Formats: sequence, C-alpha cells, structure tokens
Amino acid sequence: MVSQETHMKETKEYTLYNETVMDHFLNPRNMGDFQEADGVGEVGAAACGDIMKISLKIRDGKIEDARFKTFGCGSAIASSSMATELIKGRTLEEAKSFSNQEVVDALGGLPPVKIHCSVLAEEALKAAIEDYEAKQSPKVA
Amino acid sequence: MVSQETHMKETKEYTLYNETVMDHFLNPRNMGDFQEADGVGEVGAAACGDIMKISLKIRDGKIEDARFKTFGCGSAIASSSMATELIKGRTLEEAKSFSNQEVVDALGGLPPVKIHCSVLAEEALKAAIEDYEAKQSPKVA
Amino acid sequence: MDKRFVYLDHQTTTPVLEEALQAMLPYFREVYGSPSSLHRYGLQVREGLKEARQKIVAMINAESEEDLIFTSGGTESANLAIKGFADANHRKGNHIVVSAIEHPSVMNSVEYLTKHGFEATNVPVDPIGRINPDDVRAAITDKTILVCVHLANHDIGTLQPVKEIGKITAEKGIALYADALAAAGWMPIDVRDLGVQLLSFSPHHFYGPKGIGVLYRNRKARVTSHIHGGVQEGGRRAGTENVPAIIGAGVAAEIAVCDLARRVEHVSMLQKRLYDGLWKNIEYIKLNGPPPGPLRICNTLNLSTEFIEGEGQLLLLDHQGIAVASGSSCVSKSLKVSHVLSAIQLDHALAQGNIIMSLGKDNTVEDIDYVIETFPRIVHRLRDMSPMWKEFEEGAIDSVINPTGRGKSFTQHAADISGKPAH
Amino acid sequence: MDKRFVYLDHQTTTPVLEEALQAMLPYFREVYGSPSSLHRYGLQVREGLKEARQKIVAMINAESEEDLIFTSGGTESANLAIKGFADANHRKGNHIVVSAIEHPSVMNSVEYLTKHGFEATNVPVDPIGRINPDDVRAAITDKTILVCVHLANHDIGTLQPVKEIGKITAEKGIALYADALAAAGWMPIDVRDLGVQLLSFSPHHFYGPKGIGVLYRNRKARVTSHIHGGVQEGGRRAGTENVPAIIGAGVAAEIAVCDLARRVEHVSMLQKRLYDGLWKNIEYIKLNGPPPGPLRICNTLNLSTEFIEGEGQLLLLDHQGIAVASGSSCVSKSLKVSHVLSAIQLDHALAQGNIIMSLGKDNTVEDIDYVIETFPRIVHRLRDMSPMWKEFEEGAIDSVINPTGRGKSFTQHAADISGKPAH
Ligand SMILES: Cc1ncc(COP(=O)(O)O)c(C=O)c1O
Ligand SMILES: Cc1ncc(COP(=O)(O)O)c(C=O)c1O
Repeated sequence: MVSQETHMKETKEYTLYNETVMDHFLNPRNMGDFQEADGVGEVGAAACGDIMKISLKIRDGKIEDARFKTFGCGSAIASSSMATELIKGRTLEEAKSFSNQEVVDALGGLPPVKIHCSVLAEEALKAAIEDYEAKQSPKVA
Repeated sequence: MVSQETHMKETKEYTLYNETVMDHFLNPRNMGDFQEADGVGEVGAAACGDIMKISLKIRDGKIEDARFKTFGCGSAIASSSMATELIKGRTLEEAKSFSNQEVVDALGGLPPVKIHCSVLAEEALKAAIEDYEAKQSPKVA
Repeated sequence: MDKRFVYLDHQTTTPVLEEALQAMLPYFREVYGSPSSLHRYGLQVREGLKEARQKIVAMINAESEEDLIFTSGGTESANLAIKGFADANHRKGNHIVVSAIEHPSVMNSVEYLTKHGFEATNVPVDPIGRINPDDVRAAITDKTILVCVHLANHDIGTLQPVKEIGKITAEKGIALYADALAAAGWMPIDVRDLGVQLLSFSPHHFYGPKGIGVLYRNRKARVTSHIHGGVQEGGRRAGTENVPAIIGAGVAAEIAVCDLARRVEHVSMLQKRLYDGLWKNIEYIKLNGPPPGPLRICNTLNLSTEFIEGEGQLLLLDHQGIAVASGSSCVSKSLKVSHVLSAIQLDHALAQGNIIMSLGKDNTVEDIDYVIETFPRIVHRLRDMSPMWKEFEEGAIDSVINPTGRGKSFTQHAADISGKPAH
Repeated sequence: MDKRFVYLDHQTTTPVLEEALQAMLPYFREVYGSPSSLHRYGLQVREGLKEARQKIVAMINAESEEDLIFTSGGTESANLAIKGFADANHRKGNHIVVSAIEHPSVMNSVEYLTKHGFEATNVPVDPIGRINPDDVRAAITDKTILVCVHLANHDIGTLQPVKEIGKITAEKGIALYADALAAAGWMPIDVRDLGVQLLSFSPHHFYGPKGIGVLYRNRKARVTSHIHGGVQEGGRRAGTENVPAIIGAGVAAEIAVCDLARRVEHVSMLQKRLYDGLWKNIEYIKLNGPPPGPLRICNTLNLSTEFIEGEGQLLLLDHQGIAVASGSSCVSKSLKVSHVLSAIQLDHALAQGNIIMSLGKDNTVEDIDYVIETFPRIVHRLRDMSPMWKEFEEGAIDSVINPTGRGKSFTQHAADISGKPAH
C-alpha cells in the first residue's frame, strides 16, 4: 500500500487563489480591533453570509491606522487585509472614493464569483468612516 | 513504436462463434455440388439476404450424400455444413421432420440473432427433398 | 507533529486501486478494440467486459448481467434512472416522490421532469437527515410511478431506511430507485434484499476509475435511452464503451467486496477516533447527521464549527496538507449552502462553518491524530480573526450550539448589518 | 508470407498513444482529486485539465477554452449538439436539415427530436456519398434552426463540402453542426475557417482514450444541458469529470497536430498501395465512396466484393490476423445493411459483400502487402462456397459491377427464392 505521504508531489504548491491573495489570507495584515477605535464599520454580504468589520484610527482627517476582522472565505479575509493596507495614510476624502477595484487590482485579481468580497471591504471601510463622522458631529443627527 | 505484431497476445483465440461453429465455418463439410443431384433446394432469407443451396443424392429412400453452397455469414455456412453432415444416411421420412434445432444443438448453440441461419438450412433441405419428390412423380403435378 | 498529507475527501473521489489500474493497462495498449467489432480485437474486449459485469453483479447481488447499464458516471446513471424511467412509464402516471436531501443529479433530474409534465413531492427529513418511511407512504398518490431515495447521504452520512421504503413501494406496486453512490464500497448492498428496481453508483467512490457509472435496473423497471446512437448496452446506452474504465470498475468492485469488512472496520475506527478527538479539543462544534454508529455511513463526518466560515477552514487545512470538503455557501459555485444542510434545518451560522471529512482505507491513525492536533489550531486562528467570536465572548451574539441566553442570534445579527436576512 | 496481425479498423477505434497513457497515469494514482475540490488534490487536477483544454483548442483553432464541453464520447457529443441546441433554440424554429449519411448518433438524435415537435429534412447524397451544398440550401426553410453534416463519412470515407455549407448557413443566419469524428486526427480542422458553430469528435479515433468526447460550441450556439446535476463544464455537462481521459485526450490532440502531416502522408501511401493491390488481384470488386484522393479521407477504404457476403470475409480475414469492419447486414445487430450504403443506392448484392479497411499510423507496407496477398485467397475461397458465383459463371445471374448482359440480377434471384424481395 502506497503511503499517503508520497501521494502528492511537493514540487509545486497548488492554491485556490493567486500568490498575493494566498499571502494575505495566510498572513493577514492589520488583523484585530483597536482598544478605542475612532470609527467602526461592520457589514454583511447577503449573497453568501460573510461579515466584515473594519476599525479605523483617524488623526487630522487622515486614516492613521486600520484593523479588520472577517467572518468569511479566503478572499474575504484577503480583501479586508489588503483594504486596510491600502487605506492607511489616506485622507478621509480620499478614502471616501475608495473602490473595491483597487483591492481586486492590488490582489492581482479575484475569481469572478469572489469579487463581492472586495465590495464588502469597500462597504466596511465606508461604514467605518460614516461611523467616525457620525461620532464627530453628534449634534447634526 | 511498438510493432503491430506484438499487439495481440497469441495465447488464446478469440472467436465470434464457439469452437464447433468455427470449425464448420473454417473447415466446411460437404461443400460443393453434385454433377447430377437427385434433389436441389435453394432458399433465401429475407431478413438478412443469405442464400443457401443444398443438393442431395438419394438412394432407396435414403439420403446417401449431401452437399451445400452458401452465400452468407459464418453461422450460415456452419449451419449448412452441419445440416448436410446430420442428414446423411437418414431416410426421406426422417429428413422431412428434420428441425433447425438439431443444427443449433449439434453446433453447440448459435447467437439468438443467428438462429435464422439454422432455419435456412432446414428450409434448404426440405426444398431439396421437395425437388426430389417432384422429380420422382412428375405426373402427379 | 510533522506536516503530512492527509486526504479526507473520499466521498468526493478516491485514487484508483493499483490492481484495477494494472488490469486496465492492457485495454489502453494491446487490447484496444471496440467490443462491437467482430474480429479478435473486439472479441477479446467483450470477454473482459463480461467478466467485469459479473463482478459488479456479484457486488450488488443483481439477478443478471443484463440488469446492468454502464454509463459515464453517477450523474448520468441518476439521470437515466429517473428521466429514462419516467419516459418509459409516463403512461402509468406522472408523479414522483423524492427525498429532500438527494444529490443534485437526482434533484435536478426530477426538477427537469417537473418542467415536462411531471409532478414531484419532496419528502422532508428529520434533524439527523433520516427519511421517515411513513412520509414516503403518505406522499404516494395514485399517479406515483417512482420513489427516489438514497442509501447514504453524500453530505451528512445518514443511512436511510431503504428496505422499509422498498416494502411500501412493493405494496403499492411502484418502482423504487436508490442512489447508492455514497454507500457503494462502504457497506454491503443487495438489490434484491433492498427491494429496489433501480440503483446507481460510481466506482470512483470506491477506488475504481472515473468516467464510468453503473445503473442497475431490473426487468420490472423499463428505462428509455437518453443517449441515442448505436446499440451498445443492449440498446439502452449508445456510444463506444469506456472499456478500460469498465475493466477497472470490475476489479474495484471485486476487491471492494473482498475487502469490505476490513475497510469498514478500519474507517469506522478512524471515524470514532476523529470524532472523539475533535470534540474533545474544540468547543462549539456540532456534528451534522447521526453520531458514528448504525445510522451513519462508516467513512464520513460532517461538522460545523461555530463563529467561523467553511472555506477558510478548508484552505488552512489544505495549507497543512489536510484535504477536506465543505457544504458552506462560500465553497459552492452558486454561493448557496448545501441543500442538505438546509433540509435538516441547520442554522445558517452553522451551515456557514461546515466541513466534511471523509475517510479512506489508506488513512492511518497517525493521519487522524495529525488532524486532531491541527484542526483546533486552525479553528482558534479563524475565531481570532472572526468578528463573531469576540461579539459572542462579549455577549452581543449567542451560540447556537451551546446557547448562553445572552445576545441576539448570529442570523439576526447578520440580517441587521447586511440589511437583508442572511438566510 | 507469414501470418501477421494487421489491425485495419482504425475508424472504429485506435490504441492509446504511449505518451498519452503515460500522461494519464498520475491522474489515476497520486493526482486523483476532483477538479471541483478546493484543496490541492483538486487544484492540481484543474491545472492539468486546463492544459488539456488548451491543446484541444489549438487542434481545432477554437476561439477559447470555454467553447469546449467534455462529454463521455462522440455519441454523447452529437446528442448534446443536436438535442441541446434544439432545446435551447426551439423558439426560433423547429426544423433541422441533416444529411442522409450521418452516423447513427446524429441520425437518432434528430429522429428523437422529430418525435418531440421537430421536423427534419434528409439531404440525399450522390453515388460517391457527397452532399451537394445546393441541396442543403434548398432544404432550408424559414423554420430551420440547424444544419447537421459531417466532415468525413465514417463508412465510405467521403469528405464533405462543409465550408461551402458553412457559407450558406452563415448567409441564412442559422447554425451549422459538423460531426468531425471520422476526420479528427486525420485531416486539419479549423472551426473558424469551416464556419461551424458546433463540432464534435472523439479522441479514441486518433490514439486518445475511450470514454471522452469533445463538443466545440461557440458563443453563437447555445446548448441546453441534458445531463443534470452539478455545475461541471460551466453548468453544461454535469458529473465528475473523467480526468485521466481528458488528460490523455489533450496529449493525443497535441501529438495528432504535430504528427498530422506525417500520418496523413503515411496512411495515404498505404491506402493507395492497398487499393492498387486489391484491385489488381481481385475481380468483381467495387470501391464505395470516392477514389483515394482529394475527396476521400486518407485512412479508409470501403469495398464490396461481389457474390460473397461480408461477415464471412471478415471472419476469414480475422482468422488470418487481419481485423476489418463491414457494413453488411449480417454484421449488424439489427441485420440491416448500413444506411450509408443504402443512401448511395448501392445494390443490395454489393452491400452484402461490404468490407471496410481503415488504416493507422502503425500499419506498415508489409502489413498491406500481406493483406493484398491474403484477401484474394479468401475471396476465392468464399466464392467457391457461394452458390451465386457458380450461377454467375453459368450465366444464371449477372454481375452488378461488370454486367455481362446474361442472367437475372442477384436481387431478383434472391427475391425469387426467398419469396420476399431481398431489399
Ligand atoms: C450521492 C451522489 N449521487 C450522485 C453523484 C454524482 O456522481 P458523479 O459526479 O460521479 O457523476 C454524487 C457525486 O458525488 C453523489 O455524491
Ligand atoms: C462519424 C461518427 N460520429 C459519431 C460516432 C460515435 O462515437 P462514439 O462511439 O465514440 O461515441 C462515431 C463512431 O464511430 C462515428 O463514426
């Protein structure tokens, strides 16, 4: 009987996503929460049930730091990791025009059926900015 | 490139029909015509187009000798070969009740779709006897 | 423990037995004729096919070789069983009874028929996925011509009371079709004892080759051919036979029969070990389907780990060399949770965290111990990443598996934040 | 000359190239996953399948990999092309034009449709089996949605003017399906140049494995799936893929392309030699279909030897190690003469004596010389046994091939003695 160990050639890694996506999935950047976040956005995808939460530290109208937590598939985790990387250092105005396509491009592409994961990252970011702005001007509400 | 000659294992012969049928097909008994036959029957199968001819030598109400010629498949040839073997030495009365089943049994069976070949042999034999009898009593006609 | 490669997806497909492959090789090379040919190259193949048929007849105790139709796989077999039977028998009635947790090949064949003049009744299952024979009886009308059930569920491993259902269909004088795909090779199958008129399976699920399926169909169940052409398979399935695969299927069937007791014993032992080990090491984990024992097929576990999603688990397991499947929506191309998990009314949160581990004869105790050691770390890591876990710890949402009485449900939470309900 | 084994039935099936088999082997053993799986066992298979697809795309100059659907064989491909296209396009019209000499998989698929609301027009062929494009044009009505022709005839080897027909269908805005089974691997195929929207073939006809078929189907030709289940092949063909066979098909396609010129040259040379040799050594022999040259596929000869029947010739040839096919009625399970021979209005007497010899790349000049030496002896022997030969010599019946003006026709004779006409 052939041992299972020899069944798989080790010469090449076969992965579901490309190298960048896999890297962000296996080594997520900015994973976690802040003790005290300035803005938090948590959104869910009706399509597949994924949930993504992005927390921001804002200083002087700029995103100083960002964290994510994600309940979802590999591309959802990678998308949130990449999104938090991309937005760090941007002004709120810049961040408001952030688009999921940036995430897709930076990840080197996502399978068509997984594009919605990057949309979720965009939405979580925007929800976090809204949350921050809502907290800044409570009287307006 | 592997030579075609080595492609087929010579250990066993694979043949379409059983050994007896193949033997009668490859080494047909009583193949031919008589210079002067006492009775000749030639019949055709509408189903497949086979044609079978049986010639008889009759002496003292007995089939002294028989010959066949067949246009048809392997089992038609084998059936006529076997039929001529079987009927040699029989009285005309015996031969009139000859049935294709005897051919099938003596051949050790035929594929269902080929049973009609043995029927053709029965019919050719009976046509030959009729021919003989018609020649014997030309006034009766 | 060192990283190792552990294939735990035997309910999806298996490698081919070396004995089966060796038997196939000549049919690629020197014995390459078509069995329809009358020359020795064809005749030699006929003989091989006949032997293969006999081995499959023996495996399921069929009445005769003529009761087998070789198709291209389990899916085509299911299609031919259902659509072919419906086509041949539509004058007798236009109603089909089908369980709610059949494989898509069965479900979609029935659905196709409902678009072409047939009606279907889906029989629900209980929370462990069992069909109740009384429900089948109740679903049968005087228009019913066929009942479709399966021996073992491909997702959650539940064994079904096919023999009891067979008594009902016999009494009613209608045909019973059983999809035996998840069962064949992993439990004894006796078509006569079961009382089925149609039964299908796919040898690549028990170490035979892909590209070949079997449909058993006895004299009482006429099927109309759905692939038109030559008169192969007694006119019921046209097309040049997949000769090497049929030969391999025969060998795989023969060895499956000889080796069945040993295989069942071995994987049952591993199944129990895996179950015990994972449940000891992981909190908030739920078994879907019956516990290891008489109601579960011996080689599969279906579990849900709460607060995390299935694809991530699958990928991290794969990264550690462990190959598993998942019925979670992220894993399916249609982004839908497995309809089996829906049918057992598994909470959406748990359906999302679904993992299927199916064992094979070559898995070892060391493999299982490696999984028991590795999987909890992966669950831990993903929970760390999951907003739900923290929210659960903080009391904002509650566990479905072990409710604390604090917080709203995951489903409610998901609905609240996504606007639309997650279900 | 010593007895040798000469396989001359390559239009029925071929052995698998050793290169293809070697490429397949890992997919039976270590690379055994299902391409639907997300773990490495599945992903590695996906990569292999993608490469195989690319090789087949290259072979027929298809636009993209998505235009290929893998099925279980040529027959299923033809069924899917015709029934799947009809199903997806029935709102546009219900008329199909089909040549009279298509393979049964095409004929019977069209016949199935005629039982389900479609109408079909059979386009006749000329005495060498050519379809006249003008006849196709004339057969097209404003209800026509599909024209079905083939590149090369499987029985008599006639090449068809598919490109000319493609111009007509393009002009009329309807789809053209070409069965390329007898052609693929033996002549260049360019789907874009031909102007076909659907094209099918089966790799086991050019040294690929059995159990796999290809349907090319471009964006202009939607087909509805006929095997329901999972979403394999982009949802157009359900069922676990026959992975090793797809891999083998890819390699066979790649090598067929590289080796095409050499193969064609080699078998053309053998074809000519066989033709010349047999016609020199045997009287009353007729070639069915066009002479070797631009109107005939390079690897097959279809001949009729008068006064004797086909099965006997086939069996005696087989006894001498030579494997051939026959379109005679005795050889077919239905006892019917090949419908192709009927369509070219071959006299029944000649149809009965039909033999098909199809050449392959591994046949040698020595093989052919052996056949040229052996076959005349067999013909002689069977004529000796045949009542027709003597009756011909005696002037009771006449030859169809070389009429002497004496005696009645064979067909008349057969009708006279069998009561019913032999036709
Ligand atoms: C229970 C069941 N039936 C049918 C099938 C379809 O089999 P295949 O994919 O081999 O065609 C499967 C596939 O896994 C299955 O699990
Ligand atoms: C022209 C043609 N089309 C289709 C087919 C069917 O192919 P398969 O038997 O591989 O399914 C054949 C088979 O010989 C053929 O010759």
